[in-house]
Amino acid sequence: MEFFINNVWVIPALPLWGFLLILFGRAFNFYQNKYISLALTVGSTFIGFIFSIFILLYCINNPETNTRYNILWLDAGNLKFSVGWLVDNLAAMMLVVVTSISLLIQIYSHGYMEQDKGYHRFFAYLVLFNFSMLALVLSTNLFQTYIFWELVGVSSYLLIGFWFDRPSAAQAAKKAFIINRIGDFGLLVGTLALLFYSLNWWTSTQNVLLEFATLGQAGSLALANAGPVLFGLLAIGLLLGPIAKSAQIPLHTWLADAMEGPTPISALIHAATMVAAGVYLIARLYPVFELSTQVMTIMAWVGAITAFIPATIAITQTDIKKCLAYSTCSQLGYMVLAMGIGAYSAGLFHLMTHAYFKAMLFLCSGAVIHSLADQQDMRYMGGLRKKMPTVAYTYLIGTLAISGLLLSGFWSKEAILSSLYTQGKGLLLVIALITAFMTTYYMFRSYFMTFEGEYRGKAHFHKPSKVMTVPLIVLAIPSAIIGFLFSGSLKSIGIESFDRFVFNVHAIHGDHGGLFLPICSLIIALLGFLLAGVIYWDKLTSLYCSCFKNIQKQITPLYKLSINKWYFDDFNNLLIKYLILPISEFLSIFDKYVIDGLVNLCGLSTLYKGKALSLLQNGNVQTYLVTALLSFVAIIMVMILIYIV
Amino acid sequence: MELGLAHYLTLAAILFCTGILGLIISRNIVKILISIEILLNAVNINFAAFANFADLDEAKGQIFAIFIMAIAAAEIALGLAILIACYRNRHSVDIEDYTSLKG
Amino acid sequence: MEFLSLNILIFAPLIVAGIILSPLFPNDEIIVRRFAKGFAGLLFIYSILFMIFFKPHEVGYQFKENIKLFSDANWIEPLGISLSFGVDGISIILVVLTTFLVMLALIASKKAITTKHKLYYSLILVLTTAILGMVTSRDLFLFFLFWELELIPMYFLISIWGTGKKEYSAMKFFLYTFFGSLFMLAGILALNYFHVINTGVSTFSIETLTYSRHYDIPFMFEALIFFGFFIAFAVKLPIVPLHTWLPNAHVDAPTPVSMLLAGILLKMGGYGLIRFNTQMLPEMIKIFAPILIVLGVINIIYAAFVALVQKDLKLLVAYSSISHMGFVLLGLGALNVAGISGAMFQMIAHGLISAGLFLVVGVIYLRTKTRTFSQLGGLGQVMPKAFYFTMLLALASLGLPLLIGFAAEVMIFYGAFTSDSLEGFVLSNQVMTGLAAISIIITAAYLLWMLQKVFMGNMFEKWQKTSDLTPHEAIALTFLSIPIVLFGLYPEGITSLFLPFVDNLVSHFTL
Amino acid sequence: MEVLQLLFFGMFALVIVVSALGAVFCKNIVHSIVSLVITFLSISGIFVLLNADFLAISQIIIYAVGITILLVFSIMFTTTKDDNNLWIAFKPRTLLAFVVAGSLFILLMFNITDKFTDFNKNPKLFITKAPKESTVKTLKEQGTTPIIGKQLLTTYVLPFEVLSILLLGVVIGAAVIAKKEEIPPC
Repeated sequence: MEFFINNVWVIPALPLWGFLLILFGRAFNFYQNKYISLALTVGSTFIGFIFSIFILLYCINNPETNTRYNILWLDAGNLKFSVGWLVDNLAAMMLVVVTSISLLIQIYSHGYMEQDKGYHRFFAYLVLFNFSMLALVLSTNLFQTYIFWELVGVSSYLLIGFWFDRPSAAQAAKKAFIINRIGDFGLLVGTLALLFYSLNWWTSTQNVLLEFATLGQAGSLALANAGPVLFGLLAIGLLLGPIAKSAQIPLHTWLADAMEGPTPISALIHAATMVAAGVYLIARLYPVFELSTQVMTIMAWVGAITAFIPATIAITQTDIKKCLAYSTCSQLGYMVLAMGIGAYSAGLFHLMTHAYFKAMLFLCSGAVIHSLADQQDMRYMGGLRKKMPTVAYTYLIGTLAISGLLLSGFWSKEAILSSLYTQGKGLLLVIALITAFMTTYYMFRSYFMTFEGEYRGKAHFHKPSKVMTVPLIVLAIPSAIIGFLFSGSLKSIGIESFDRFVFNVHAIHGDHGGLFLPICSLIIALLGFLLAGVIYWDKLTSLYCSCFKNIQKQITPLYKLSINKWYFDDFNNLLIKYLILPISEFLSIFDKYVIDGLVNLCGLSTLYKGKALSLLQNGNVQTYLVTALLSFVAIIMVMILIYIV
Repeated sequence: MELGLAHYLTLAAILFCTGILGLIISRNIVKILISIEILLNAVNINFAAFANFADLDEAKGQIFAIFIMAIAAAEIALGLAILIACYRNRHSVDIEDYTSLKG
Repeated sequence: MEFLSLNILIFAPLIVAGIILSPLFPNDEIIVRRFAKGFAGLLFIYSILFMIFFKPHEVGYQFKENIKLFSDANWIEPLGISLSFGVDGISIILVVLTTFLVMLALIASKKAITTKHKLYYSLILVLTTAILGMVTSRDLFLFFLFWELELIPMYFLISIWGTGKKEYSAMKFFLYTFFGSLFMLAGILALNYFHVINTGVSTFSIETLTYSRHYDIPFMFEALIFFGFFIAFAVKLPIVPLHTWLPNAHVDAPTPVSMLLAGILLKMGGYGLIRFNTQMLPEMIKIFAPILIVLGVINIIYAAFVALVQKDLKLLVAYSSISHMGFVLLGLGALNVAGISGAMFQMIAHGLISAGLFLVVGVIYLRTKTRTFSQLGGLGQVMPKAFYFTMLLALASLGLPLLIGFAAEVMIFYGAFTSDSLEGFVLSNQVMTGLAAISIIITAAYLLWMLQKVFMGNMFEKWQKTSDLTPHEAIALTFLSIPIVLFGLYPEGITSLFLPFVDNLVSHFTL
Repeated sequence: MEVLQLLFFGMFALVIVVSALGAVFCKNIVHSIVSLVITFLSISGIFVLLNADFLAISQIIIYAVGITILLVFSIMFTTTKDDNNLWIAFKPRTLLAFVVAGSLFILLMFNITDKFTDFNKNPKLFITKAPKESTVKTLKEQGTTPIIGKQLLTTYVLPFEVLSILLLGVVIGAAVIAKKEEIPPC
């Protein structure tokens, strides 16, 4: 077991090697066979997965694990940045989540991308992402996190823009990267500020700058040096990173557009791993955020709003992937909300469960889309349960899980809700419950529209291959049981609750609010299910006609708000169109006509002076002669005058 | 009143200034050449005068005057050749027509 | 070690230029190009040897040379001018960068240059001599001489082989740099003058004027000297608002010349700022650091915004150059080890990246005969290799971690943020750095926009037959990519060369 | 004797000045050439007064005959009827020419009349020196020709020879320049 802990660097190193091998192999055309790329990718991830499992087991057995190793990477003056690896319970959990989901999605991708001419490129990007994500998880310090934070960003950029010949994909990739850069900007400035306000302490006592293990002390020093206001700004800067990466409002718009990428990517990066990295970073930076209650409150409200608004948008989406994307956004909001109110373990727990079931949901949608020849609109689906039962039932499991109907989502969501309840955050609790209701509604809506009723599309249907369905089944298992597994009910057989598990990383206990809340949330979820069923399930639609027909007209404004995504995109476009670009245009014109104009004016004025003087040059030799002689006489005269005086 | 160096020099000065005047105000190119000859002659008078009053033993001034005469002959020959060549192109001896030097 | 002679390194290109230009040399394009290329390769290997035998921990010049032409006396003995050369921490790396980029520019010249081959290759080699002489001279006067010498081949390279308003651009470049260098000449002469009146000895030696200056120059004059140098380097770097020659020169210069212009010549501004303004006049730089930082931030943000709306591919890259050179100023203004090392690193990084970007622009222009964004699009489908290389370069340019641009930006941001060089100024270092950091968003925006417009999206029918990179171009880009990735992963490889120098430099003005 | 010299000088000088002005200001080019010839001849008289008999003869041969003939030929080649009307130019430069000529004359007169010596700190600029006895004797018997001849073939032999090369060059050059251009073969 020690072996795996000590050689944890293998986990990110293998994908890196995989990436390089595919890159050079393809660049010099050493091989054509698709299976070599696949084997390099899957093999590296599989070994990583084995390592991760052993590391997780080790961590479960030794809850105090905190192994660190640092290599000095950049050294200039008092700047000493290191990279390395840190294994503790949190990292172990993330490692397992990332490697297991990656592994399954890579296998699935083989089926999904087999016909694509960019197969090798796809897998190269995929291992690159794997490398970055795993290194991000293993980061020992904030600086390293920043490095891999950007690298996962760029992998995401590459994969969203995988089909770069589609204008919409190119646009979406660019948008994702730029919005993430806004977060990176905040993270960078926040990091620098944190470092600056505690610089003497770092340089005098620590070998590794910005190490997570000692971030708490540095944070309190920074608070003392900077004062609460500046410290708050600093923490908001740091928070900006997770806000962008985890698609929190107002930087969430890129996530829905990111669905332009291949569906396995949506599952892996934009649902399960990378977007959750924001929450992971919040967890890592928890000692800093904790110091400022205002920032925690801001975090909680950002989370709550993000849980709510995307949920309302998801209600009206007809694109199955967009619907899932907004659902992801909303669930990430849940996690940030949990973090913001101090429910540390609940947030991370939800991260883990969500990763599994959301990845599975996306893969299911991918299977559907693939089978229907790239049809993504749910209005042209329906009745697919009979044609692909495996996909339908796994999708149902995912739906139940995310709705909090007894499967894994129930446990994690319940943990968040009960924290809200015990801390007496009434308004936030109400928002969370409404969101839970909406979550159930739109998830079942998508399920019913896709799998129940009659087939409404025209596309020719072909069955998904085994490569694609097997990962679904495998993923369904953790989606169903992982919540229960770590809920603390199995303490007797040696599996501690998740709460206990992450306690060693950051000592905050989860709250338990008794039986009232679980029942309440179950009822709400059932209500959502019923509403969805009434409207969209053919077996219940008889009720719909009598009760709800008139309602639709009355809520038109709300409907419009929802279908237009609360006008966030339009607002951004306006901002760019009427603020950023005019500034740029103005500066560009200023540059061209004022600055360069002045320069050219200097040149022109010289030219015109020359022109004026050249009037003397009339071509007549005698004029030149008389000028010369006149000057000669004048000089002599002056000399005489000087002699006289 | 004794006839001295100054008289000759004055004569040469008058001649020189006349030459300059002619050089600048003439329009006919031939006349410009004539003015140049006048200038050179003024110089020759000076040389001869100095030779006579200061250095009659070696008469260096006269030798230089001879050189100047030779060069003047060369100059006028070339100048007139050039004039003829130019005239062939422009059909004019008016200096106002030759303004290729205009900037 | 005996075989390593800077004289050979510096003057061999000049001699080879003479050989190529001589009427005896065959006037055949292929022979001329291969000969020049082969020579540039040898020169690069030779310069690498210098780097290998360079002892980074010794402060001061190494491989010293002092050419004595006719007797034992220096070159112009009465004025104390000598033909002396040497390399130290900051010049060795620029020497290698120069030979490297000259080699690549010659490789990239195959398709870009179609006329007057002999003259072209010899001019490039003369330019090499000028640049190498500039970075290695240990004499101010010699530095100035090479500084001016560099203008002549550059003028002809732009005005003969350029496109568009090439004469205008070449003249603008020439006059602008010349304008700046006049101020530098005044500064050089003033330094010499004060040395003469204080010690009675006339000297232009950089070492003497830097380390053995035990007298005080009156404040006004020292400030004027500082600004004399500063204006010269500000034009070269370039600093807004003295930058307008750069877009013109870049757009109209042929591709290999653009590579050299962006890759090396802009670095001479940064080199000068470190060598003269910082090393020679430490008192002044402490006083005027706020100007450096403010101008740096203006450079970064302003040029980035301007780049955002450019409609011409090459103009965009040119403005991105200006923006990136702002980081050099910001790092220098920080006046600490991290900042100055970062500035130095940024010069190397930008030299490699911008050379690559200009090469790619040239590659596209060669095939499509246009650089307007509205005419381009979707080229990634027909030129995948070019697309990947451009992507790598663009990502490196926007400071992606583990590529070379990132280490530079991190050092500069860190240095500027933790510095206190703006003490007593209206805005603190932290605010200025924060402002500069906005550029990481804008830079990403315009570079990715460029990628999207040129390579992604729908393709025009007319580009269907566009061919991908030729082996020459691919080799040049691969060569460029190697250090970009290598030193991105392992920045110590470069920083270790100049860190002792920078340590020493900083220790002088913190005392 | 002195009075006679003075008388001759006055006469020649008057003729020179008047005819030189005539050469410059005559409207008809042929008139000005005639006037010029008179100038040249008078100048040779001045040379005689200056003990320069060789020069006087040369003056007549080269100027009054050779150059005049050249000028007349060139007029024949070039001048048409219209050109006969080319007189002086009435341009700003005409005015300036008078200013220049006048001020130049004043300057020269300053110099000649020793007014300059005050600020020249060199009181005797033009030292007049009496010739040796032998020279006077030679002059009386043979004129200046032996002196000049000896000098030219000893001290000034190199310029003398160079001059001959120059004249050769001029002969060829003038011929080449003035000859009609051949129509180049197509």
